[in-house]
Amino acid sequence: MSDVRVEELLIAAIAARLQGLRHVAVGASSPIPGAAALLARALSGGRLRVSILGSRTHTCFTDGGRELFDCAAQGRMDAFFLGGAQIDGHANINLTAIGGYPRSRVRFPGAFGSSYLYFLVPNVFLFTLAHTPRVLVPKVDFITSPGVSAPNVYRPGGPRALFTNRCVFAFDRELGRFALDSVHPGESAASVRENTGFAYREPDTVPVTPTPGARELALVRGPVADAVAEVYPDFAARVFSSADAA
Amino acid sequence: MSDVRVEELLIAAIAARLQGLRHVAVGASSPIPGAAALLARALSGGRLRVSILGSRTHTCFTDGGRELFDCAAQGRMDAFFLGGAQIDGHANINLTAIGGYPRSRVRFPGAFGSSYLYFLVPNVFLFTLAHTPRVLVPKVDFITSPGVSAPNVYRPGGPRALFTNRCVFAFDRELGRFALDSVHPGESAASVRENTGFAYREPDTVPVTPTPGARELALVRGPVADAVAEVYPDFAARVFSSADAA
Amino acid sequence: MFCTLDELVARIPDGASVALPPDYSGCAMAAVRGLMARRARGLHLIGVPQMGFQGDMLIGAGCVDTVETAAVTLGEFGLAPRFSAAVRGGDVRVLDATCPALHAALQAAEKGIPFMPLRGIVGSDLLAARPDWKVVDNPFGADDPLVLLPAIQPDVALFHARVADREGNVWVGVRRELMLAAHAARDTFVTVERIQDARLLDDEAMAAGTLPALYVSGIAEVPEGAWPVGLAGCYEADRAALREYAEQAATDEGFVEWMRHHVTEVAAA
Amino acid sequence: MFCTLDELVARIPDGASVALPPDYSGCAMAAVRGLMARRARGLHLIGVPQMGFQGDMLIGAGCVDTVETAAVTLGEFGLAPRFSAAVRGGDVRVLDATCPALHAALQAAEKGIPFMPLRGIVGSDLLAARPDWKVVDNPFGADDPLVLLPAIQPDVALFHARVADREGNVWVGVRRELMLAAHAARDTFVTVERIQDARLLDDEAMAAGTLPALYVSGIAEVPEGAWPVGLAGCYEADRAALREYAEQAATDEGFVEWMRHHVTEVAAA
Repeated sequence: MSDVRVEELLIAAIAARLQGLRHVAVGASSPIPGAAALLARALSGGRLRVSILGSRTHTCFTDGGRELFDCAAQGRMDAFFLGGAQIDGHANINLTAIGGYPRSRVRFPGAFGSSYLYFLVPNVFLFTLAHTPRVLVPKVDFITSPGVSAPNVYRPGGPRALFTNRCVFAFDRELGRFALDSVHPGESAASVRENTGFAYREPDTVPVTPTPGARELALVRGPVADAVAEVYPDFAARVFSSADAA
Repeated sequence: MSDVRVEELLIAAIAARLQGLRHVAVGASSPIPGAAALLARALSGGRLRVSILGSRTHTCFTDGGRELFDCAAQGRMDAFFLGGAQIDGHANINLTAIGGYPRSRVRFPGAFGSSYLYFLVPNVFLFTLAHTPRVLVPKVDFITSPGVSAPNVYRPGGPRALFTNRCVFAFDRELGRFALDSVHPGESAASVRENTGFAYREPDTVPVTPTPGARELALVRGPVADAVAEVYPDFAARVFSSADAA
Repeated sequence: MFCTLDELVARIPDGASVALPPDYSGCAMAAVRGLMARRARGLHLIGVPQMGFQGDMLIGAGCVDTVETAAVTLGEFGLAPRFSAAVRGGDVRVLDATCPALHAALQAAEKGIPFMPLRGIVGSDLLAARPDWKVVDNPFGADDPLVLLPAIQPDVALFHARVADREGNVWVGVRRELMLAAHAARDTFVTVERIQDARLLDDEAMAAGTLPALYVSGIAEVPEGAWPVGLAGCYEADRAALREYAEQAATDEGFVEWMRHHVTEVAAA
Repeated sequence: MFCTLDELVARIPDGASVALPPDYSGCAMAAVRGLMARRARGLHLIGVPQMGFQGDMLIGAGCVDTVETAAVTLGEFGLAPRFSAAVRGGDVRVLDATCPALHAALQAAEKGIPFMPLRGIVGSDLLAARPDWKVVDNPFGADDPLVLLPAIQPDVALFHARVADREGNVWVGVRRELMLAAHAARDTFVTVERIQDARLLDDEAMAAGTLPALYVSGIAEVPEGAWPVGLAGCYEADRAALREYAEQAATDEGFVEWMRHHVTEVAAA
């Protein structure tokens, strides 16, 4: 594992969840999900369609800003990624503010499309590289986008999993809560418990997140890195140029 | 008048009603209103914007078939023209069917955009070259588009006038009925009455529709005819090429 | 994605709802003749927002159960004779609409919303004949009646365009009602004049008028696929052929003759 | 139609609602600095659907009363510091929305309808903070809650584009949120890199991405008018200038200094 960065581990872990899908969209400021989508595309032999917002090469939209959302509503988008300044145990996410609303102590940019896509896209993957009790909280200060809905609410979509720098949580939509799915090398059930503010189910034996295979790694460090560099130049420079030295 | 065709008379009479407007739209199969709009544009020194549907030169729309209608709803279209297989004294028009519905003895193409534009466009001019009691009827068989609406109905638009091959009727929106405005040379109040199936107000003295002036005629037979020929070639060939001989 | 004209036609099942554009937009006339030749049945045609020759032809050939449109017209060639005859005979169900209502209902499907409100229409007899349309009081107003149109999601959008690329992107230019129909429909089948190697989305001018392959289920290369109604910017309408149709289709026998000559014999050849 | 940058800025009155696009679309940054230099007041900014540097700058300069948006963000340069400070101080009213809600509400204005229904949102705290949004039971369903968004008709849409022609048509390419904003707004003011003689609508490829002059109230030729956020296909973002802004705007004093250097002194020069 010493020569595999956690970013590469996550890229491979997320890509594994994208296999078999037809169309994955990624926001402009999500380099790891973006790289994962491009890896999944390479692994699918090009069958997976990837839309990276803000990229000129990796987006096909021609009907303005609304098309992404209309496309999701039409059922033509299988997966999307969302982050959160806070994420709680019911998969509620807060992208709005902490410490009061509307006059807030800490203000974040805002909902973007989350309050819509979270409902419409069948497989929403939550993602954060700040796995701390301050981010993974018992209850978000502001529900920008709810993790679960009442049965009468039209909701073909919702959360599937939460990827962090420490572990992968799977989300059980029936129960409305997370279960620890795997811990990354170097982490443990205990270290995850210690750094997580919300309650979740924990199996008796917690698997370790699989290390990417040679084929995945070669793709990630080769063609995927090249493609990522176009969209996320800073990220590519930071992660891939120093991967050998890590 | 012997050298002025009724088409030219109508073109000038309609054009006079378009002065001072900003944007006039005309359907693809309305050569006389189309020519009138182009004449009004010439008379306005190019300030009047004319959209002729189906023309490549005289239309600016770039957002598909819906744009014309959205544009009208936005209040960016001041005038439009509608015909009718039947028109009644309340300015109801029938573009749908005669003799039963839905199984009809005579079926016409259908409403097109009339059931919408009649409500939204401030100045709708009705037009027919078949001024007979069979077309101008007491009551249309099918109200494709109503001439007047209840006060609570959102209706910034509606009929202003009806131009026929015999006369011009003005429409009084308050009273919900037509008044004879002028008769064309060769017609009379009596000949109009005889050929009209609906009731209308008739002034004591009925003016004659003004013959186009020299400037109007020169424009109609020159640059307007050229422009009309692009959009309505058959009409231009029939009317303008033989105008001198008429 | 890429297939022959016959394969494309075969993928439009009997009973499907099929969105079709007007004559001036982009009509897959060869594919329409393919549907007639295979004796398609029970189609529900949807005008985007009205239809011309292709609608009349399909109705005449007995392919159509329902026609939902703002008009069926042969334009300067007169009333649509097979449509008129079918209405007279009660052989086709007509869902009369008005142009912006069809655009709006397709936009509702495009946006995945159950309905779209629209101004106008109130007081038209169209409304009485459309129990699927509702009139409600505007929830943001008071005593303000407003029509709500249920979304129209066609099973199929079928049209003809100038060019597609090898990825399956299709250039429609300013004819964005074609893009709307494709966004709204479950499957979109397109015939094109030609398929080019250059990627449409790489050319920023062309990209602005390109329907992405994401929405396209099948493409067949069919040169002159819009004959006889023509394709703007490519070739004019064949006015003699259109006049011939209008004249022959005026009678039942004439239409049978026209179809034998232009559809059945061509398909058998 | 055609005017100088100063004239264009002068036509945007204090108190106007102004639709502004995101950094990646087409931002009339020079015009925004013009609004700041003239000390515009009481603006109601509308994100199409979110806004970047221009939103933060206008808020910092005290031009903004209300910001209605899906986000205010400096993207990779971090949180929008003047926006955050104004929220902290209660100096700006925020109408938080989500991207598709803004698109839909602008589409409602484009269509002249009072509202647009939209899926999603139900259960979000956004809803509690937006009494102007309604939740109704879908009239075409049963026990199916649905959000209705009132139309947003901006007084002004303001953006930057590559090219206009002498008639006032403006090419926006695939950036059709600019076209939507222009359709929805009462007045649209555009700065462009250049004005060309060739008529955009005469080129069928360019026509597909052209906003017709019908919707445009004023155009000023302003080369590099999108500096420093850049204009896709023309010039990149000036990352050093953006970083300088993000750093300086982190404090009240720093922002004042930035504004003195980049706005006030430039306007006085």
